[in-house]
Amino acid sequence: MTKLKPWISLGGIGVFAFLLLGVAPLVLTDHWINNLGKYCCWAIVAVGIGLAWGRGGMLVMGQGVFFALGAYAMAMHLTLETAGDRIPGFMVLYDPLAPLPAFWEPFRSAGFTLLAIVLLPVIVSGILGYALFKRRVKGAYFAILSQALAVALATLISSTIRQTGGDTGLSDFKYFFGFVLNDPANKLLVYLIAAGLLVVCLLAVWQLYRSRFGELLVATRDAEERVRFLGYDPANVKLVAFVASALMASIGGAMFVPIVGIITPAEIGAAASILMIAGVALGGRASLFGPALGAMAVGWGQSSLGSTWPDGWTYILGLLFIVVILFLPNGLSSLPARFAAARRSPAPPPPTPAAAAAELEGVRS
Amino acid sequence: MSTTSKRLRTLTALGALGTTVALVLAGCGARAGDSASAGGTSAAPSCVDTSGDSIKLGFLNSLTGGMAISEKTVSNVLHMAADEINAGGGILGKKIAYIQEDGATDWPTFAEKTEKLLTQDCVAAVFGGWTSSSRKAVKPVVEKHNGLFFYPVQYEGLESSPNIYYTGATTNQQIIPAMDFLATKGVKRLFLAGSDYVFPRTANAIIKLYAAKLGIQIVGEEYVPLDKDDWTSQVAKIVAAKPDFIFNTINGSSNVGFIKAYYDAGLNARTTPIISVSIAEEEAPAMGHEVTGHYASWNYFQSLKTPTNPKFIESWKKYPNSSGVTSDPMEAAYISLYLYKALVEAAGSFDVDKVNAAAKSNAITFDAPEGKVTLDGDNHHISKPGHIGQINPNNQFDIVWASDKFIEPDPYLEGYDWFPADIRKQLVDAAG
Amino acid sequence: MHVDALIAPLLNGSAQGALLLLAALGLSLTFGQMGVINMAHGEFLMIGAFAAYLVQQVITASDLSIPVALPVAFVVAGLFGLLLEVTIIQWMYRRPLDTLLVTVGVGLILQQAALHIFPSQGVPVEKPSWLDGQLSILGYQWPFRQLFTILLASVCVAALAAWLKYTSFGRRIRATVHNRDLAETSGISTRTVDRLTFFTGSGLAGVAGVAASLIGGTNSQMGAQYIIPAFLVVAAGGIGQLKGTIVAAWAVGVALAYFAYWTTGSLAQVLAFILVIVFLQVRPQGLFTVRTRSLV
Amino acid sequence: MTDASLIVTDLHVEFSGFVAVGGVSFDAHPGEVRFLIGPNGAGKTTCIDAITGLSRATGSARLGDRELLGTPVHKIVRLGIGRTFQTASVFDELTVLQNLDIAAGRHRPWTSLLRTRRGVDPSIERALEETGLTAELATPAGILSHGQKQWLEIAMLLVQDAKVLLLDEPVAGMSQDERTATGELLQRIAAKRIVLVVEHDMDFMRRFATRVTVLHQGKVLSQGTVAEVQADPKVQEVYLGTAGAATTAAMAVVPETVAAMHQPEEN
Repeated sequence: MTKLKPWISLGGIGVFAFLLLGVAPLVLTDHWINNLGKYCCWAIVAVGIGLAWGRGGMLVMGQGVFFALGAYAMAMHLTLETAGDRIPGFMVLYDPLAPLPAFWEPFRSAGFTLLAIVLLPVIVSGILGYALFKRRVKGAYFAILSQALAVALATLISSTIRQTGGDTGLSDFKYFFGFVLNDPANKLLVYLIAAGLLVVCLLAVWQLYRSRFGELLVATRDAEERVRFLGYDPANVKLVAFVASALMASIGGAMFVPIVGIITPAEIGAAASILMIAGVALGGRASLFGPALGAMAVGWGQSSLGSTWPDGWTYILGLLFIVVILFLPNGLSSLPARFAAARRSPAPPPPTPAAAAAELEGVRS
Repeated sequence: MSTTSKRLRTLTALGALGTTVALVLAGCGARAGDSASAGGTSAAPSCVDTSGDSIKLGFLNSLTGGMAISEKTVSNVLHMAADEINAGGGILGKKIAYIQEDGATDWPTFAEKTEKLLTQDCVAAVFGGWTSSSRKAVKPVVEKHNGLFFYPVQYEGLESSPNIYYTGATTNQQIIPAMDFLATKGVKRLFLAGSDYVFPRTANAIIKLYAAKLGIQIVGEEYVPLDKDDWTSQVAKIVAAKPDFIFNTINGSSNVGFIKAYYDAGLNARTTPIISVSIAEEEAPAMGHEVTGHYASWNYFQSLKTPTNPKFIESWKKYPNSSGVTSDPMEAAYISLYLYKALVEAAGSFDVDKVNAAAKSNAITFDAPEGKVTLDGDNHHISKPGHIGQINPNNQFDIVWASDKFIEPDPYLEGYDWFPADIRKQLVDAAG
Repeated sequence: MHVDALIAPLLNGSAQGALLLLAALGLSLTFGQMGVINMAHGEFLMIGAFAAYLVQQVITASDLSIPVALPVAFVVAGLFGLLLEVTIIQWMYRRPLDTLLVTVGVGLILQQAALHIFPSQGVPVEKPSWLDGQLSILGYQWPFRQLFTILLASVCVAALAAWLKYTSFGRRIRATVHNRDLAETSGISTRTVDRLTFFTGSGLAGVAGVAASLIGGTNSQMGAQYIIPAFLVVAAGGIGQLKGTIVAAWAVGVALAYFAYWTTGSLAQVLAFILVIVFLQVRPQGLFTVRTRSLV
Repeated sequence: MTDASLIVTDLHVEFSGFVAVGGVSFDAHPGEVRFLIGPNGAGKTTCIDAITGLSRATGSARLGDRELLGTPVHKIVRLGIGRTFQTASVFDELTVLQNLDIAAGRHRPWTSLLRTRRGVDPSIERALEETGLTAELATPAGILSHGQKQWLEIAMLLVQDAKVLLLDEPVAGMSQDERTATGELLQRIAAKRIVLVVEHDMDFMRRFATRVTVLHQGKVLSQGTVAEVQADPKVQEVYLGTAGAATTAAMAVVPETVAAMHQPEEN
């Protein structure tokens, strides 16, 4: 049974990939393909959050920072590609004669951009994570600090209009690595890349979860001190998960840009960063598919319910946080197991005191 | 061992599948150099259904999130205009069936909903937006699908699009009249206070250029993030700079904090008046009595004496969920729907290209509450009267200054020699 | 540079710090003493501000209405806090990190409800006339209103400290915080203590809301701008450390004011946040801490 | 395995002015089951915390020629010092095998972390046999009995290849049979290792201790064999006389609590 389980998951990924890459393009309209692409980007971010928060216990409330790194790297490249040899329009007004800011220059190169999308979040999250985890900053502190960083970055971008486009952000991209973005065929290509990356991220996380590292990560989440007394440095264990989740957020951000066509600080600030968590909580933070499916469900809810009943959607989103966290801390994906358990024995499983104590420790100290 | 190789095979197969699909598609898609793609737009034929006795229009406003504060009113007034037009027989004999969408103060959502309205709901035109970010999110989408978007808020100009109609003021219809007014007041020392985003930064860049020409000295310039209310630190700098007027481009509730800090510091409307470009009849009540005596530059005020204004105010006061007062942005939104009606009726068609062709006549007008506005068919903005109002204790504006005639829209400030030609050229080039 | 150019940020910053302190005080109580991370704290602050507005509708003389509004806001926001504790928080004491997310949902709902109930542009809260005027300090005209914020914060701190230290209830709160089981076996009803603590913490947010309504706009979005800075202050001060919270709030306020003076308002926000983050990297326990035997 | 002894001299630990351990010295050698006893709040656990780097301390704690004080926790562990906690802290969501696998993991290259486990390590099999947990291999640790959890902890120390085992109240809450089994287990594994047990249970101590150190209020009260210690009048006084239980106990756990509750009369 336990031997079989990972292979069932792999089969699940296969079915998921088939639906996303094979079925969806055939049955959905261009508009819904584009929407699905957007949900895929959020799902990629969510898979990372699931890894860091669900398995690693680090409530990452500032994934907007890494989302921004990928998104802006991509958006700068696309902006330059669209502008050609000219300086992007929004920069002209403030200082018509000044050259392109130096940090924009390398983003002319497609190779550098792709490298930056991968390396920037790794470097930034590596430094940040190293500093925080070595100092044993965890629990609520870590959550609040990461959120504060997202707010700070959003404010910084809003106020540096000439360098970053400010609060109106970067938009109006014509080309995507040489492909005309307005062409529906190319839009589909962009979608397929995003969906493909989501599948790759799921595969990576699947392997990570069943590896020894996955076990060690869960152990670190539940009893960090105990892991330390086994001779590991929990900071390193968490760091790896944190960096991986930052990388996924960056990839999600990078694909978000050509699909949605605009990136602004509002997509990375406090509210956006929290919304990224909503789907993970809904789907099940520690499960393999939960975060991705949850994020897609929240995205879909925003698209459809937000249309038919906008006020209601905000209330639903609020209630979703409350009800799911209160009654279903492991999300919807824990429902089947709960039903099965309820059928077998009426008594619910007792909460794990060790985990609670460790968490409280994390909050207090 | 066998399981490992099996897994590898699965992975390879998946990868191969993905790559194949991508390559096949890449073969179809247009590339940057393709001649066919030169225009960039290869929009599918419009799906707008004009066969029935109704026509679908889309309204796109933030009904939730931070901007709902302002945009709910715009949404309401659009509904009112639609009801009025329907009562009068509709557009080309077709009743408006509007679809209201929520932009949720989220710019990608604006893009998504615009695309939904244009391609799923097949609306003939989309009305709404408030922030520049929302407009910039919508712009590529309407251009791609060759749709129409009517934007009702005063903005920073330096933009035009064949698919967007701007019924709010551009800078030469709001900022420049305000500066002209200051010049008549004999202002010598001006302080610029704004929220830290694109509109105030751009407006102030223009103000500085024009101030140099008018001989007004800019004695300071301060910005605070949009979502911050506390202005105490910046007001201390204003006090130290001793300006004789303050040009206020602050937006949203940050205005309340600004006015409060301003009074706390001992400044008042007699010694250091403020002229604002985003405080209207809607916003003033939330600021209490402290805003009395200050000025605002708008095209429309509720207190304007025009033939159509009383009826507009009357209808709005009776309209369900109305705020009871009329203001410039909502009036501009009201104009936008009527302007669309006039355009369609001149074109005799809902077809976007025909509507745009009809606009070229420069003869599309509407008897708006602010006066008879005329559409400029080239830049898709409308002529507007410039007005300066002074806020009275009832939170209404006494008109203290008016432009001598309707001001023609000039988003790229081509008629103003103090605006550097090289900047203009670069901006026009960049806009493509 | 004039003297007032140097003194102004110090004084303005002290007032900003006082407002931060008011916003952080309730958090310090609920987060520090109970381990609950209440992200709806900003919305409780908003509730206090709206309560001040409603009081002004009844008592139109603003000279009188603000003094009346302060206790009213405390009770109203406190009752909302109590409601939150009874309906949701009490089930979650074993999962402190999850309280953070639950209260995010509560905050969302409260914001949207405020947007429905009150005019969307917000409502005016009039300043009492006895706050008009300035105090001249070394050539800088220091607004009375800022002095009032500082006084209000001082009174709240003093009242809270005295309450915790000298009343039996305060002692029970501290005992519960330090050792729940022991407190329970000593006959303390920890349930009552939890509820009262949450009531007080939320009520303090209401008081902060009244102060905030005299500084900025009173609308559905107002709470959002205080929550993160307030949390940073609590964290930088050290958990459950009143004096730490005071020093941290003042330091952040003054730093903000000087940064705003030297750079721009936006950059000041960014720099202040980064300052606190770096500080917490150096001293993860905050300014002041009590070292105890680790309870693994 | 090793001849190095654990030697603690003049250990001091202070919490915000409260002296938890005030100058404690003792030593422990391979082959003996060393006991550290004392009433609640005597500073027993704090001594272990100090040795394992969890609490900051002054004085000296050496394993062989390595000074432990000031060394980071995980490095102390890598020197071969392992410990358990009062409340059994195993990874509840993981199976017994996974728990042990993690404990055994630090000798492996880091690349092995990214791979999936195949088969069971011989060292894990030995530890399972030693502690009698072989049948529970695939059981999630969270549903083990209390005694089994303690054994799992000891097993984890064994696969971790610890030279020094510091056990904090390993038999608390165990049945009589489980205690006996645990005691015998300790005697077996002590043959090649240093075993230091913090205990309350006098009966258990009498049956299995080789040598005993009695702590009281942060100081060493008495030291020697079981018989010697039991004959010490000071020890008898502490255990039979002023047991003042609750207050003393509380003071030890969290000094502030008492301060808050019983101001200002005692501290």
